[in-house]
Parts: sequence; C-alpha cells; structure tokens
Amino acid sequence: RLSSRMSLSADEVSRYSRQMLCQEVGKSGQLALKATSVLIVGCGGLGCPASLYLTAAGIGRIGLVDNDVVDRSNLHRQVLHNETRVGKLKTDSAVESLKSINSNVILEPIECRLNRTNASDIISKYDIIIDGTDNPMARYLLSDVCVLNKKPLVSGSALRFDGQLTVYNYDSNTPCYRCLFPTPPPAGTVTNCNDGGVIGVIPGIIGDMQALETIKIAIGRRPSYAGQLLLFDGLNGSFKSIKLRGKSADCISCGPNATIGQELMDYEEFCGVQCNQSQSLKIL
Amino acid sequence: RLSSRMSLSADEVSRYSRQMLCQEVGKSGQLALKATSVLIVGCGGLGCPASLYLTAAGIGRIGLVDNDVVDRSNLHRQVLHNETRVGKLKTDSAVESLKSINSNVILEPIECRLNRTNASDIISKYDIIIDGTDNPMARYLLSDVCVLNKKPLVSGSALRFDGQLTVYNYDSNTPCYRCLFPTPPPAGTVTNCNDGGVIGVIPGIIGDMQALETIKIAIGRRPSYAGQLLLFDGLNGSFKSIKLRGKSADCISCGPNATIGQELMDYEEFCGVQCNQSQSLKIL
Amino acid sequence: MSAEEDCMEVMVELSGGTELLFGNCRQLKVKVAKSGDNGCDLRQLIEVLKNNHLKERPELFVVGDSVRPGILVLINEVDWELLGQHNYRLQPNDRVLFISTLHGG
Amino acid sequence: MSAEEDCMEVMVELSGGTELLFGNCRQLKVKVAKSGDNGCDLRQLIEVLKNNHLKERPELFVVGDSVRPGILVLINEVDWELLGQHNYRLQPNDRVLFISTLHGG
Ligand SMILES: [Zn+2]
Ligand SMILES: [Zn+2]
Repeated sequence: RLSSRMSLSADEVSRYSRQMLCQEVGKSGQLALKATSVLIVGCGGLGCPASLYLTAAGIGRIGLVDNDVVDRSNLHRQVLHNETRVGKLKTDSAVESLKSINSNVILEPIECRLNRTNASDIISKYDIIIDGTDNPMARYLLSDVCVLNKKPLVSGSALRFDGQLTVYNYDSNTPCYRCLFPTPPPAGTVTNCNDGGVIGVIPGIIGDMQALETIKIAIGRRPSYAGQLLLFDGLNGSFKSIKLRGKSADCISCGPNATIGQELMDYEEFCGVQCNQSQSLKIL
Repeated sequence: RLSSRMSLSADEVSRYSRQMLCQEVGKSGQLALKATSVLIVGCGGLGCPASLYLTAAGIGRIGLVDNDVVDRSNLHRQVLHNETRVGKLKTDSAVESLKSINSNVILEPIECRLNRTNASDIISKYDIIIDGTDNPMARYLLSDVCVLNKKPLVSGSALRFDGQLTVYNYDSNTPCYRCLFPTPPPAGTVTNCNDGGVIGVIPGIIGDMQALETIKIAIGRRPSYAGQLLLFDGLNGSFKSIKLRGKSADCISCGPNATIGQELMDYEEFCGVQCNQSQSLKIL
Repeated sequence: MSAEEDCMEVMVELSGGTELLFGNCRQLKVKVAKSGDNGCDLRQLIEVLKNNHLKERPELFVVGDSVRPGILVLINEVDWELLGQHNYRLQPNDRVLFISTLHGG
Repeated sequence: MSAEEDCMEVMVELSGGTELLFGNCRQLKVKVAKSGDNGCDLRQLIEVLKNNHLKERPELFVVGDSVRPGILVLINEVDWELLGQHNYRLQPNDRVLFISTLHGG
C-alpha cells in the first residue's frame, strides 16, 4: 500500500502524462498530488467544479461533505449532478460522477452538515480544505477548525455575476476568516445563491481557481491567493487582486490570545440566526 | 415549435430559476439563451467545460465538432469524457454527458475535422462560434469563415499553466485572428497540449470564460473581451487584460480589400505544415 | 459648493452587492470637502457617501461612523487595515472600493 | 557601461512560452542605451534582448529587426500596433510584455 502511493501505475503514467510534461509538476509533482488528501465542504456550485478537476488531476483522496439532495434548480451550476439524480444525495451523485472519471482516486462521501461537534474529527483527516459552503456560519466554523488543526483553507464564493477567492490560514502571515471579519454580518445582509441568484459559470470559474490553488499547495508551491483576495466581476470580465491584512493580533481564533479552543462556539448564536433559517434571509 | 421557443416549460422555469433571479438575465434573458445556437469546435480541454456550462445554462441548440476519439491522456482535462468512453468518439461522449444534464437542449454531434470545403456550411447554421481547437491552421480557417459568415468567434487557448482568451470579429471595430497575426508562426514554434503539457484546470478556467462571454453575447450584452485579450498566468495566479488593435486596413480576411472569398485558401500550405503533422511539432 | 481647491475628488467603486444600495451604480466620482490643511479622511468619505449617494437602507452600508461588518474597504487595491482604516488621509484620484463579501456557493 | 543618464531602464515581461527562451525567466529589468536626444525605441530593446539576454534559439524570438510572427508585443498593457510598433519611444519604467500566443486547447 505504501509502495503504491510512492509510485505510479501504467494507467496513471499515461493518464497524467500531459500534466507531468509541465516542469513544475513532473513525476515528483504527480506523486505529491497522489499523496495529498483534500476535503471539499459543499457539493454545490463551487464544490462540483473544484472536485471535478482535482479528481481528474489525480489527488489521492478526496472527501466530499454535504447533507442536501439534488434539486432541479441546482442543475444550472452544480455540474456533477444530472436529471436522473434529482432527489438523491449530492455526495452520492458527486462520487458517482467523479468515480467514472478517475477510479484511481479514493472518494469519500460524508453525508452530514458540519457542526461544532463533528467538524474537527472530519477536517483533521485531510491535508487541504476547500470551502464551498453558502453561509457565514459554516465559514466561521470551517475557519476556526482549520486554525485549530493547522490546515490551509481554500475559500471561494459566488453570487450573481460576482466571485471571490482567497486562501486562509496558509502560513503564519496569512489571516484567517475571523481576522478579516471579527464581527459577523447582520443576519439580514446575507444572501445565498438561492435567494440572490447566480450565473452558473461564475462558481465554475471560482471553483476551478480553488482547484488550481489546491494543486499548487499540493505540489509544494505557495498558492497565489494566501493573503490576497481575488475579485471577479463577470459582468465586465475584470479580475482584481487585493492585498489583505496579515493576521490580527486580536483574533480570537488565530491570535496570540485566542479564546476559541476545541470546544468551539455556538455559531448560530454568534451569527444571530438559526441553522435552517439561512435559506430565507433577505437580499443583499 | 415556434411557441415552445418563445416560452419556458415548468421544468425550465424551476431549473433556471437561480440564474433568472439575476436582473441582467430575467425571463427575457433566459428566452434569449434558448433562442441562441452555439457551435463548439473541439471537444477537448476547452470545449468540454464551455459546452458543459452552456448546456446547463440553457442555450437552445449546441453543435459539437470533433473527429477524434477519447484517449486516456485526455481525461485529466477533458472532463465530459470518462474511463468507459476511451476509444469512443469525443462528440458522442460529450453529447451523452451533456444530455444527462439538460434534456431541453438540442445537441448536435458533428463528427468531422473542419476544412475549407465543409466549414462554411457548418458555421453558417449557428449564431456564436467557440474556438476550442489546438493548432494555428484551424484557427485561421475558423476566423476566415466567421468573417465571411459574420459570426462572433469566442477564442480560447491554453498551454502549461497559461491561458488566453479573446473575442474576434464581434463588431466593426473588433479585429479578426488575421488582423492580429497576418503571418503564421513558423511551423517549429507551435506547441499543442500533447507536446507542451497542460494543467487540466487551465483550459477549464478559459473554457468557462468562453461560456461566460457567449452567455453575455446571447443575452444582448457586449462581451468583455472583444478587442481585449485576457492573459491568465496560472503559476502566479495573475489575470491581465490587454487592449488590442482594431481591424487592420490591410487584412486579407476582414479588410476593405479582402482577398479571401468563399473558396478560402490552402491552410496547410499557408501554415507550412501538413494537417496531421500538428501532433509532432517542436516545443515552444 | 466648495471652491475647486477646497474639494478632493476620489473614485469610489462598489461591488459584491453594495452597488445595489447605490442604485446599481458600480462607479462614482465623489467630491469630498477638505477640512483644513489635513485634507480629508475615510471617515468623511463614508459620511459623504451616506448623505449624498446612498439610495436605500443605510443600515446595510453604515454602522456608526464605519461600514457594517461584512463590507471590506480597499484603497488602491490594498486592504484599508494596512493603511490606517478610517484615519487614512485621502489622496486625489484614490480608488476606494467598498465590497460586500459573498457567501454563496 | 554607459553613465546612468545615458541609459533607460524598462521592465520586460515574458510569457506564453517566450520565457523558455530566456532561461525560464518571466521578468527582467533591462537597461537600454539612449541614442542621442531621442532616447531609444522598441527596435533597440529587441536588439538588446537578443544580444544580452536571450539564452537559446534566437530564431524563435527575432526575425530581422522584429519579433517572429506569433509573438505579441504589449506596452503597458496596450498592443504595440496602437503605439507605433518598432518606432515607439520607450519611457522610463515602461512595462514591455513579449507573449507567445498559445494554440493548445
Ligand atoms: Zn485570525
Ligand atoms: Zn482581419
């Protein structure tokens, strides 16, 4: 088992030959991809493209977290699902599509909603975490748990024609989500894709960028968006890269006087909403 | 038939609800997508993601051109194909995957290599053309035929960690491919993905951008990259937008004294290579 | 209206949703009055935006003399935290972006 | 080496494959000697790149006194065709990008 992780099969060599031709990858990079495990939280508009390209690229083990079922209104952006899967679990649907593309990858469906009691157990088993969730509660929880477990968090988001991407907690200079947003947004200001709408290919582009940042981390390169924020405005086609602050000395998650420990916090209370209410929030 | 093109079924309304919520789309934009036909030339690293998101978004009719079969070395980037399709026609494989996602879309597999005798017939039947080919000959041919048939050409390319995107021939100020490149590159300087290698998610990002530009044209907005060139450097994560020249007065394809007519030209002779030789060219 | 030399013009950009509070406007040229020799700071710009340009629901843009949690302020493509936040002294032609962070996926 | 004031420094960027001809270098600071009061032009920059910086196969970069077909030259993110091509007079700190157009898909 160890030896199969340290070498590539004939199938793998021919399958990955075109990316191994890139000198930044080569055989050692391909082995590094194979030795890496990635957890993708959310099998929606971001998680579908991110997991698709990571599976195709030969990440060794991929966990997929979701507790939702496929709805017809997901199909315009959640491209791993299809008409016959409406009503089925997104995790199962995603695994079925991904397995058909690359049977070399270990795919682990995790049917649940992350919460303060299960998150650390799950996240600690993977090397790199991808945030493809759709609400601030999940984003605070993921960030806190990634800080506690020292995992880089490749975060994306999308709404209407807009997309954003950054990598939290990559190294000692990279802020966490809480460094940027110590106070949660008022509940009435948060919009998800179900309420605000989204052009499907926008999370497609951001999810692809999450896959690319993950690949760079896996092959030992610094990701481009640690401490930087990518802003994509799809209506005018513009990409901007913004220099973000470093870690905050006051951060209750990653600062020197952090107060958030393994018991975490009550995220619903912190964000001022109840868990299932996120579907019905007002637009902004 | 006309009336079904002018209205949306219950399935379509619920399926597209999240993108119709965007005020730039709405019901009229969704009907415009449905009334639009798109030809995708090449079912490879660019054509797969572009056709995936256009099918999901509800473009009315999509033609898919390719004469190649799926190879194992395609699977890291050509994400509509899978292990069971190795050795099968890419057009058939693509249609099978796309049909499962959206049965409302008319999908037309066109198993051929475009050449000077068949290209005008095929291209004239679609509103917008996507270039997902992998060699300069095909790019000159497509550009010339799009000029003759007054079709916008949404062009993408990718190699290693780099990607490029522009929209040719969109309006009277937008250059064609020949305005930018009146002289073909010396044969020995051309590299395709098989020779130079490519990270799969790079054409993923560019193909997604091609889908987005196509969607904007279809809903009546100006695309962002007509007369502009997007340069993506995936290694450092940077996007640049470059202002390109206008139409060239000397252009033999789109200029006032154009010499290229419906009979077109001998593209192999023009590019100094034979058609099937493109696989074995030297690196740059 | 102040005389030309008593005002400073900056470019304000809005995205990620904040543009919806400004009548779906994504770019604004904004004049801010200089207060004495010190010119003007970000706090004053936010006040001018709130009083003269905001079209609806001010509570979704400002809280007290700052922006509401969840809005990032970026000056010439740098996080305002690195530049002194509210106390940053505006320079002519600065580009100030107010971006609502997205949560959708 | 010319005295400081007889030289001009510009930033040269290489991508899309041209970097491979320059030892996989994607950014270079290049000094170009001024020829008289007129400073220097793009033609001279290409000559300097060819003579002092190019590491291999010059025929893949230059043809005559210009770049080979398929390489786009972009000055401060504008196509050089709009700026006089070879005859463009370089300004200090100009950013000149030589990009090999890609054909892969
Ligand atoms: Zn922190
Ligand atoms: Zn032309």
